[in-house]
Amino acid sequence: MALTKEQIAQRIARELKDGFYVNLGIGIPTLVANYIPEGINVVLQSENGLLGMGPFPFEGEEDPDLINAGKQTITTVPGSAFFDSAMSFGMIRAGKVDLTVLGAMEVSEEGDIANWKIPGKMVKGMGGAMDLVASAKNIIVAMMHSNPKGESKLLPRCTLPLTGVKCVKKIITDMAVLDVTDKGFKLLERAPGVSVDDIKARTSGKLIIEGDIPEIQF
Amino acid sequence: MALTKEQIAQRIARELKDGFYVNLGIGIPTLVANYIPEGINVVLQSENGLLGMGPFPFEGEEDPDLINAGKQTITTVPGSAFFDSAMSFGMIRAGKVDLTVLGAMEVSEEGDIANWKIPGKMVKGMGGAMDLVASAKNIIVAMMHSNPKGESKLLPRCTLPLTGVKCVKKIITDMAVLDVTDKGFKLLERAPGVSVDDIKARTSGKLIIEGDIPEIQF
Amino acid sequence: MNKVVADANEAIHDIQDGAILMLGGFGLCGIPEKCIAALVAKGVMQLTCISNNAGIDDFGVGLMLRQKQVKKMISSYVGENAEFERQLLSGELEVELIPQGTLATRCMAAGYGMPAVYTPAGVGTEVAEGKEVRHFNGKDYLLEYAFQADFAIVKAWKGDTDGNLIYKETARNFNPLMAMAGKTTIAEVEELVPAGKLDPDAIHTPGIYVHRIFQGTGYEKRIEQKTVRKKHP
Amino acid sequence: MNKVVADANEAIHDIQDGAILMLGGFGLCGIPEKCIAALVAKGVMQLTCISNNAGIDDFGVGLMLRQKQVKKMISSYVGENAEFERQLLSGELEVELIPQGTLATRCMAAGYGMPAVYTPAGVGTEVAEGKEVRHFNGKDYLLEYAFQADFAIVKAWKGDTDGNLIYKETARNFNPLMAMAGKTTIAEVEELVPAGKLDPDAIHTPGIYVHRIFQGTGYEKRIEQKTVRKKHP
Repeated sequence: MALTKEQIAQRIARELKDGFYVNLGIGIPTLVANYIPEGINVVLQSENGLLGMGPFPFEGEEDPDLINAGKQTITTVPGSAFFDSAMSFGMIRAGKVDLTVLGAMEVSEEGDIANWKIPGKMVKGMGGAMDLVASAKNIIVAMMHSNPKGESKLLPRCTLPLTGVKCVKKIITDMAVLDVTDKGFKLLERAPGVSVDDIKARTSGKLIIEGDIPEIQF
Repeated sequence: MALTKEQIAQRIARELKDGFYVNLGIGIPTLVANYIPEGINVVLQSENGLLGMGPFPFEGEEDPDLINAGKQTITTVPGSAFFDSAMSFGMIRAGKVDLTVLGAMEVSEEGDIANWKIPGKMVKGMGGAMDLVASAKNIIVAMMHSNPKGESKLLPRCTLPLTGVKCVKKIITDMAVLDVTDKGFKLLERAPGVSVDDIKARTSGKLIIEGDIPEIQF
Repeated sequence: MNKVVADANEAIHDIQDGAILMLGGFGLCGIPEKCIAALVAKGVMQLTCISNNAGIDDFGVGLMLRQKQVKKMISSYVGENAEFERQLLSGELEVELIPQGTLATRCMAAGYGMPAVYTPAGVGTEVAEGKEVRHFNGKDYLLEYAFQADFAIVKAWKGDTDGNLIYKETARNFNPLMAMAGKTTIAEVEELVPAGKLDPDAIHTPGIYVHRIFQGTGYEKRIEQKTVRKKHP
Repeated sequence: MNKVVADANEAIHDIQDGAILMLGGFGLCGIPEKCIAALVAKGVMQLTCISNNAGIDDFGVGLMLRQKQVKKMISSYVGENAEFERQLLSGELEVELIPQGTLATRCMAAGYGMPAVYTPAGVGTEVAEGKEVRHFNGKDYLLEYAFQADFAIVKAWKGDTDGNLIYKETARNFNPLMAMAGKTTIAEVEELVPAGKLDPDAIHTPGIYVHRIFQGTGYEKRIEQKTVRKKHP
């Protein structure tokens, strides 16, 4: 059975290491914060100018001056720091953020990503996505394996306007965990009950399958 | 009679306008702070990271964390702000400092300045001088008209290694006040009792004399 | 030297049709509410607005859009605004979308007297079209120019009569960067105090960058997306 | 994630001969006294030191110079140091003098992930020799590269266990810039507090930039030029 969004987030959370500074994008990536493993301390960066993002505030305790990059009201944790947007993207560009998790419309087998624009539709803008993907040293994409029409989002080449080139390192979808390698998408794990053939059928970019592919354990 | 260093500083102080942000170099320029005219408010910038520099502290009240660019213990005035060296030179480069006063070994008739290096002697470094002269929109040089050997410091071309090119706007020496113009040093005022001929004799760069040259009044 | 003005109307009195403005804020957080209201009241037209977002239909920069005061928006993200979308699709409004970090850095560059900066954001995408690409240490970068703005309009938490500013939490965002970048910088603050009352070590924007300052009253500070969690009983 | 180390010796334990170091401070103000003492005790040699100044004969970076630990100084001003002068004239020591603003900006560039920056400082002088000159808006600028340093060693006033730093007065100077620029950044502080005790709005260096931190004791904070005025009776 394909993973739920929560399960995708839960699986991504296993990629976190103690002491990581992490930037989580809007959508599934945001959920990762709910599954940080015991004993692992990570600091969440929000590119609008915060290190040490905490959970949503309690009802009635929202602070209009305290939001995340998705414009949601949030809180801080002890040890947090505020800074301006130039320093925020400065630390991203300088590789100080250890892991960036974001969503995508398409990823190519070379690690290109498209997630900001659909020709013919109203374009809202790239926000900080282009800065993040151009700079982050470790990018995990969290997304559904197929789009709502059932077409693969893992492609030989992206068909949509790019957000960044050769930057995605790992993809975690509802069907599988894959590394982006020089030779294509390397299948690492599969969702419980999802077969390698299912994944093959839904992956239009080059898929590398070596040996036995274990199921993701929950 | 030639001006004293204090009188040079006093004359320079008349160039200050209300609301000016001013950077004063080491030596005579520092003395300018003692002669700020009544009713004129200026804010002193120290390039090591301070706006709102005040006078020296009272004996026993020195603070090792509070120095000026000459490494002297100082104080602050109300409304002061501290910042790092990048922002300090950032505001200088961006033209936010209204006036820079500094000393020089030589100034050319085109406004080039040399004040950091004498070949054959130990070179201590340019400090912030190159940044200041390359960026400031309004630079006044405070210096003696001649060097200790009696040679003019106002030259057709500088003989010493340059600090900056075509940047000096005005020169106030012990003998005269001069503007640096497209056509050379334009004599504006002379020290009390110093004749135009005296100044001519001590100025090796092109000197422009138009009409009557008034004495500096004290 | 008197930087203090009575109110937003006085602060923006010389902003004319066709001006290039920078407006601080991220979403509706840390936006100069009072100056936006004054610009709407004044009805100044044909503005170019450099602002990370375009507000919503009935708040923020959206209020100026509704009156068609804006000729061009330079932003990183302009969603959440139906009137904006209508004007854009009808060709009434011009939009330049640029990466958020590039936007921030181009403001900072202006304030720091750097004519241009290099950033990798947008390399290999349509953002790079027509831009100079340069290779440093194994990576490509785009040359991006410092912004030139007639007025920067920012919102701070506290300010003093010398123009020193302190921002609160994530309401800082673009405000200190734009404050450095305006030919004329206008700051509206929630609390204006006499010079000397703010801790000089805690100031985010030194007064040298600020030309006019006033204390706004009755800040709405609207929340764009209220998200909360339940208190455990 | 534990950034707290016991003392300067532990903080610098893996600095090896030939390392490139950045050392914060302006003159003797805001220098990492404790780490300098530990580097002297460790006797690590052949260092490249990026530091605005070179200390005096018996304090600051001068202590390392006295032991001939420094191969190369990269500074803007190196006066007030007789041993420095002797080593320089005898050819034992290499010195690269660069404008102070360029030094600061090249540190910031590293911390902000900008490979190079443009500055007008030094155009038309010997500093420009061999450098790329570029014309922007009627003015010439030099292309200057971001520094690469193995270790940045900084001194702050207060710090917390997450590495957040606050500097005092003009002891800030180069410290926050270098803190951003080191591959490994070591911070020594006068007061170390638990995470959460510092005001998040008042932090100058966010902890993400700091890898090791410790509280120094018995700071000397020597004054280089004591200048005072008389109290009016």
